[in-house]
Amino acid sequence: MRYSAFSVLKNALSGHKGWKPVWREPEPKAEYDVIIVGGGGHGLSTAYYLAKEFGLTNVAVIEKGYLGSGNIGRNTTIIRSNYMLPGNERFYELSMKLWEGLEQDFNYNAMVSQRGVINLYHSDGQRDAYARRGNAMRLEGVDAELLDRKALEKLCPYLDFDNGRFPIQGGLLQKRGGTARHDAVAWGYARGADMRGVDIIQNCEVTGFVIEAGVVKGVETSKGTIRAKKVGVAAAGNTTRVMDKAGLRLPIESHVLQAFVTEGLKPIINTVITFGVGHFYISQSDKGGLVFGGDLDGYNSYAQRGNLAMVEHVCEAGMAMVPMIGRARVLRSWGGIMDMSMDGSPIIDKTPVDGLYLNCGWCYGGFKATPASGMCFAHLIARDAPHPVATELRLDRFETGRVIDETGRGAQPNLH
Amino acid sequence: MSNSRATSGTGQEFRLASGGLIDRSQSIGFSFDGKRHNGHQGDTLASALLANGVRLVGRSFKYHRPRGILTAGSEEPNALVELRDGARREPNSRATTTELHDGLKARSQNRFPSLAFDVMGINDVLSPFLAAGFYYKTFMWPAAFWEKLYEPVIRRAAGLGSLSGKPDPDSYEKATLHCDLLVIGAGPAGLMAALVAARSGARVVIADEDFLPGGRLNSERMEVGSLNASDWAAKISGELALMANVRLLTRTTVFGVYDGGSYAALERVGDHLAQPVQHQPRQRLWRIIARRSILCGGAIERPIAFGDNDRPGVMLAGAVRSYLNRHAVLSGKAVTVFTNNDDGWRTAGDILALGGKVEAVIDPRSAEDVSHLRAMVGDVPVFSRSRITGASGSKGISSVSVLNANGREIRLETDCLAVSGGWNPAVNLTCHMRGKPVWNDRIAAFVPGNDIPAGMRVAGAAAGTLSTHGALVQGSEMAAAACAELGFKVSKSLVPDAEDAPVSIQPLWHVAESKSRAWLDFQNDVTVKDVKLSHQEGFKSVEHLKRYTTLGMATDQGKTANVSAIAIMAEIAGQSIAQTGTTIYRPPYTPVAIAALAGRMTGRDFKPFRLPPSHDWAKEQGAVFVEAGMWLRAQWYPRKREKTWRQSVDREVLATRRSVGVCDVSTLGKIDIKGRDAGKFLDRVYSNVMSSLPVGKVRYGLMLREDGFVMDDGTVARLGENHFVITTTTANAGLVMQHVDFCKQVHWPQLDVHMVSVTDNFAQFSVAGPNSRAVLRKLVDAAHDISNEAFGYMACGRITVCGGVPARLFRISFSGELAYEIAVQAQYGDALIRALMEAGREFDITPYGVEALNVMRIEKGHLTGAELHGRTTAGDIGLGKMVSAKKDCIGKVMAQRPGLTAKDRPVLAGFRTTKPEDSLSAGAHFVRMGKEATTDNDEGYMTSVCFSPSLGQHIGLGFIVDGDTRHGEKVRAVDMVRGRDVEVEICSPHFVDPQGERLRV
Amino acid sequence: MSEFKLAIKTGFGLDESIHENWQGFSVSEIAFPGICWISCGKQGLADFEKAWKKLSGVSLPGAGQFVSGDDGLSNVTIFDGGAGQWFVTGANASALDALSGVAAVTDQTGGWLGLQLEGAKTLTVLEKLCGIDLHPSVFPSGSCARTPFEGMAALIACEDSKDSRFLVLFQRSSSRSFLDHVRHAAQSSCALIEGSA
Amino acid sequence: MRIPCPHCGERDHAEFVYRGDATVVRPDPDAPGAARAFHEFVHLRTNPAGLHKEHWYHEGGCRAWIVVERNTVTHEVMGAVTAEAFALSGGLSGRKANA
Repeated sequence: MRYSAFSVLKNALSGHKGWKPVWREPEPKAEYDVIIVGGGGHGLSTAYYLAKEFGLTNVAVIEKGYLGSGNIGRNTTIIRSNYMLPGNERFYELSMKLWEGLEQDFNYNAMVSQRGVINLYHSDGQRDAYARRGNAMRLEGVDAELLDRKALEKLCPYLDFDNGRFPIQGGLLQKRGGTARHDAVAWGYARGADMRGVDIIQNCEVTGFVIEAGVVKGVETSKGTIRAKKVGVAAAGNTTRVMDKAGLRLPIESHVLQAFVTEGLKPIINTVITFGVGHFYISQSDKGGLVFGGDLDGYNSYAQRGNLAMVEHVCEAGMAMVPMIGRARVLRSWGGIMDMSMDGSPIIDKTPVDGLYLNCGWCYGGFKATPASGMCFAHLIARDAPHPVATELRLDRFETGRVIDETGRGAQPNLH
Repeated sequence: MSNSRATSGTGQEFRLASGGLIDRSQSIGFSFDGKRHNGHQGDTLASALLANGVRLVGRSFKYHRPRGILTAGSEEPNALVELRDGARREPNSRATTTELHDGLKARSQNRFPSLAFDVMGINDVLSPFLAAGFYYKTFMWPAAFWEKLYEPVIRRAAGLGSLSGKPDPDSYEKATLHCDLLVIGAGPAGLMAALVAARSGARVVIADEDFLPGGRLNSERMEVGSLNASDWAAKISGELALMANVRLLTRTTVFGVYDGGSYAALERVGDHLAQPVQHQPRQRLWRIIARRSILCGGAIERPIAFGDNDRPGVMLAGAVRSYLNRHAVLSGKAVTVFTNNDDGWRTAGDILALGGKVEAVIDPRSAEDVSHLRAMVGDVPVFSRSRITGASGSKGISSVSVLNANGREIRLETDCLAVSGGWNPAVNLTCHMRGKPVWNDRIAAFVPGNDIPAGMRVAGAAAGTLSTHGALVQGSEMAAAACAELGFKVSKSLVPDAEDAPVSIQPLWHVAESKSRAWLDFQNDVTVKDVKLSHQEGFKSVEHLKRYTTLGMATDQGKTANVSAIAIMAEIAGQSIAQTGTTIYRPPYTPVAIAALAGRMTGRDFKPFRLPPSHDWAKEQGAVFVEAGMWLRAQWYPRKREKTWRQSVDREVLATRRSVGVCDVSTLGKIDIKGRDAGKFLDRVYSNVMSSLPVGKVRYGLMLREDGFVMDDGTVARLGENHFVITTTTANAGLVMQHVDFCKQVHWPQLDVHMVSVTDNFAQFSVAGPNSRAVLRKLVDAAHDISNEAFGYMACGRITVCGGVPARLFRISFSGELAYEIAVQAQYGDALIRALMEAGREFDITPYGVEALNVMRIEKGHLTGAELHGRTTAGDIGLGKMVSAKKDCIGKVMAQRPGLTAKDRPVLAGFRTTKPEDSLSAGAHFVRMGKEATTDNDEGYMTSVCFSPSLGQHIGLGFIVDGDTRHGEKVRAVDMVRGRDVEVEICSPHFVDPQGERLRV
Repeated sequence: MSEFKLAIKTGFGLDESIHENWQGFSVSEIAFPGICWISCGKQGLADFEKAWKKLSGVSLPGAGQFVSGDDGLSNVTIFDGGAGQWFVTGANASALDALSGVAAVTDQTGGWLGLQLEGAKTLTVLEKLCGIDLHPSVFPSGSCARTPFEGMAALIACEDSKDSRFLVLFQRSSSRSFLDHVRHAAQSSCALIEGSA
Repeated sequence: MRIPCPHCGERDHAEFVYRGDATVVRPDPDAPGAARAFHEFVHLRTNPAGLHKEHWYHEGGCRAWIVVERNTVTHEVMGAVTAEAFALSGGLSGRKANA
């Protein structure tokens, strides 16, 4: 059913009896054209675009838990396309453009809020590095502004400009960046895919791949064997666990990233801000909670929870950046499992197994990539060729040395 | 008694004349929404408000429904207020845990213009349009309206209290405690556990969130042993407080469980005062490392959902008891009790015992099931097989509707309804490591499962043991078991007698016959209908339910709501509660201020300052300082009449190049390397050969990462056959130390190499310029010949200065001039800079800061982190030949990957302006003349720029495709974010003295 | 002979060592005539042990311990600093010349400094600075450990658990931040005795 | 999380720097196929959900690189040895932490 002001009105007056399930709960068919492993944001958006853009509707999304149970439901909801290296920037900008039209496209309000994203700089060197990045964005036609201290003070007067250990000199602003309501993104894509005939199969775990003579023929699941002409894996956080079953060793480590939300507060943080000398970023949600996070805990983990040292570290940086949040109380902390790749950038590529496609390595940037990841993965699966903006997101780039290393930390996943 | 009289009272007319754990001799004045009231020592804000007849205390999040006090603890969803004034304003503070202090100011929140009349109350009228998830289905047309109109309105309506917007004036601190046993909660189970463990000699920490230890013992009329329950609690906690091996922390909430027996607790040191005592923190974060723990956190009572069950005056039965017994406050003049379990009846019994009035007891169970309880309530009407379907009175209930056993609806006048739907063990902490609680039919609640954190045990109500005696016994047993595991001898403790009633409950989650909305999550306004709608639309998993309806996402995290909602979802879905499961419990148990988690490491104390040895001297000179990592370095030394930093820096550069300058370079990382295999080791960590370096010589070294990119650069000085000292960049000092330790310990443990950082040990100054030798000659003891012949370019050695002070001298140059670096132990650093300045006076010696240092190194084409940013190869910086073909080194193999040797990689070049008025900026990208500025035409980027006083123009370093072969070509340096587009000429990166002649004189 | 003389500054950049008294707690800067770091591989351990004993008159400490002596070298203390590593206070590198063939000795006199913390409140103060367990049952007299204080490298040693006397070694460049943290921890634990600072 | 440093005893993990998989060994640079071997050494990881042998550096303490065996799902630490001992023994002795 289509959502509209009218449908809301009509249902309000009829006791909400008219609302239909947002998605079906189908039993798996024996065979599909395409199976997507992973019913998170990327898997669902891939299915959505396969159906909508590439006309492939005989598609199943297989999810071991409830749909949207992965990182799509436990991130800090930031969207942005402020990358420096072309291999990333074009891809993330496609994502940004898709965000901008998403609600109209899938008729679901994902509350995309282009409140701006600012990266603070504290030294001349950092300013110049941001200038390089901002210029790279502008060369690509993406908006970027280098704010000096005065301009930044106007925008965010509450920052601790002077008293901090590392005075704030300015920031790199992407006005089109912002936030979106994370769960709604998963639900919107799921609903859109379901409406177009995609089977979303929840509570169904993939236990193996059916591979015959080097060609994928389907997957083994807790609900039996399901055959498919092509299989795409979008299981970031658990990529290794899934791809182990296909015998692939990957340039991926799983790491935990914690995030935090405070009690609801009246509006006070008007944008998304990232600290430049500690690990901290913050925004305020539609519900009033301050949503913030910092760095990875730093060790391999599949536990979806972190430790106290990082909680303290993040809050120290937060207080150093914006001390007025001190009396706001952290309501909840959680951890998500990040697919950390060896250069900090994602992978959307074929694998050595014919018909088996891989979408992984999203590090802590998977949420903002959701639309483009789905679009590009769908393109790759449908056309057997990479989408023009995703040509560098290759699996073999580590072996060839054509890495996309935004931070310059090298092959040390927990430092990206 | 009428509702209006109840709320207009000023003289604590709901306070009993005697009893309770309050000090009536101490009257405490406070205000709520500007109105003044009095309470007593021992009151919480909630108990004092109730004593004064204040029932309407807040508005809900979404519908702005009037709300009163529901609970007597930290699980409170309704009674949230803004406390204090100015920068100390604290939104969303629970009145139920706020200790009353003199002058306390509290304000209701989320209402406009006033609590009693809130225009946003319109949301309640509009609620049919605002059902669960409504916003996902609308506000999409026209597209532009979302951000311009809808979203701002939603944002303003949302949120609860407000922050002050000012930095917090209070201080915070952190501390660490180690113990054998951590007891979480000081109720009957906790006190007993702590006592048993303490007597065994174990080191015990016992923490309770309340200011008064005892837990429910302080809220119940019962005896423990021969004592009044609260007296027993006082006695035991008093005994514990005196034991040397016990740490009793009150006002301390253990809010998180972390790995390896680590717990986080928040102590509210000064929250019960108007402001913290001088030098005392407001709150203290405890990191508790416990070998074992016992969770004795009690249980949380849950409401029963029925029509308008959120009205002020509808309270939990246990809370009514707490206010009655502990604070001597009657929550109503005529209280009705609605309970599905035996425990709720105690409320009626206690009210009667203290002379209050009970209107009726309503119980859904059969007359037989409740027959054993009737004696407790004397002649109070009892309605068995009955339920409440609705409550009237928007700002305080005045009556309730009872559906009796015959199916008839009866109206009862009442100003307080005490509800008990049973007790949920506070399992939260058992789930912080992803443990899952299990359903227990006997008590109709979730209890801790088998996957609780390692080292933890659970006792008392938290474990589902709901009788007092049971809690005492279990506390004792768990402590004994934990202590025995740790090797402590536990002597038999006699557990005192106490109430030991079995649990009798008939689950009742919601009253289906209710006509109006039945509320589950009071704060976020989630009703039974919302749960149904969630299911209807396919949001069936508990996580979907939570996320779609926002159930349990408010400041109380659904402590009173979640289990009921899960049960209702189970009912609708036709599955068991066990199958339905719970959402994940996450830290913190109760919300914790960000400032408390940050502690002292904020503001100026965010990171320690590292100060180079000349810092005090530089300060005397009026230097401007800049942060360089942890270091604070002199940036330049302004002189009178210099108006801009450029004037100072230009002067420092020119003076150095003309005569002599001095700069503190102690911040460079320095690693001392000794051992028979030191040379061999350095060959492996540097790309070039070091083992061939003669003693007394220095060599530039390039260090690669194993992935083949440049990691760092620096100098290697050989001070002896088996003794080297290497330098690293300031920024990478720690990383390189880590790296060389890794290489030694992991890759080549068999090598005889010993490494230690000596960065802090040395004060090291660069003395640069044509007169540098002349200056040094005045300081270096005569025994040491530092002439060009004896101590040539790249020489190093141990010398003595100023009459025998040991020093090291290195003839190395970052500036491109004849230069030395001289190092003495740091305690001499201050004296050495003064001596250098004194000795150099005749040569007009000039101290220079990092800006001038940067200018000179750009003029010379030397590199820093701006160029060595982790993505450059040796080839990119023109040093491909420095990767020795003769030997292996870290990174050598991977440096040969095609991506690292590709022709299209931008390589280092110099850049100069073509017009004198132009200036350059780092971060600009290079585009061929006449080409459009697009990614496809992007040829590279500028990394470092400066105005070169030596050349009289702006120059820069950067990377550009084929930069080594395009000298003389002009390109655009496009800096769109600064609005610049400058023509530059590609040139050699060595602007000054490219042949290096000045170095060798 | 140079006309210039180089005077020494303390670890806090002053001419004299600091000493501060609090209620139940005192802080005194210890000016060591020398501090060295010693490293020795497993193979050379026996030789080093012999040479050390001969030179200093004291034996090598076990893991997590320190030993002091006054026989061979005057007022010397050797602290365990890790596998095959030791810190020595009371001697500079030239005083340890005799070890040159058997171990790597690096003078760190300029790099490290010491504070002695003493008094009944010392453990309360240290709870706020140090993350390891310093309870006398776990960290008795003669114990030492390398562990960071508020992110700064440090070595803590219990000189006398009865008197609650501890020695902390830490690095010179961040000494003022280190002292700030000690003072703050003292401030919230016990009052400053006027005029002592 | 508590890491049992073989020399210093159990310490909070914040005293340590994490590096990663300790089972990958630097290949022989002169052996045939070194390029591929180094790629695997530097980039490819088993990344197990379960027991993991990993390098930690006791930066805040004795500055030893150690090999910790830890469960990446539960974070339970099974034991630790120095990197040197690990290299010599070719594995962990199975010493239990938190005993």
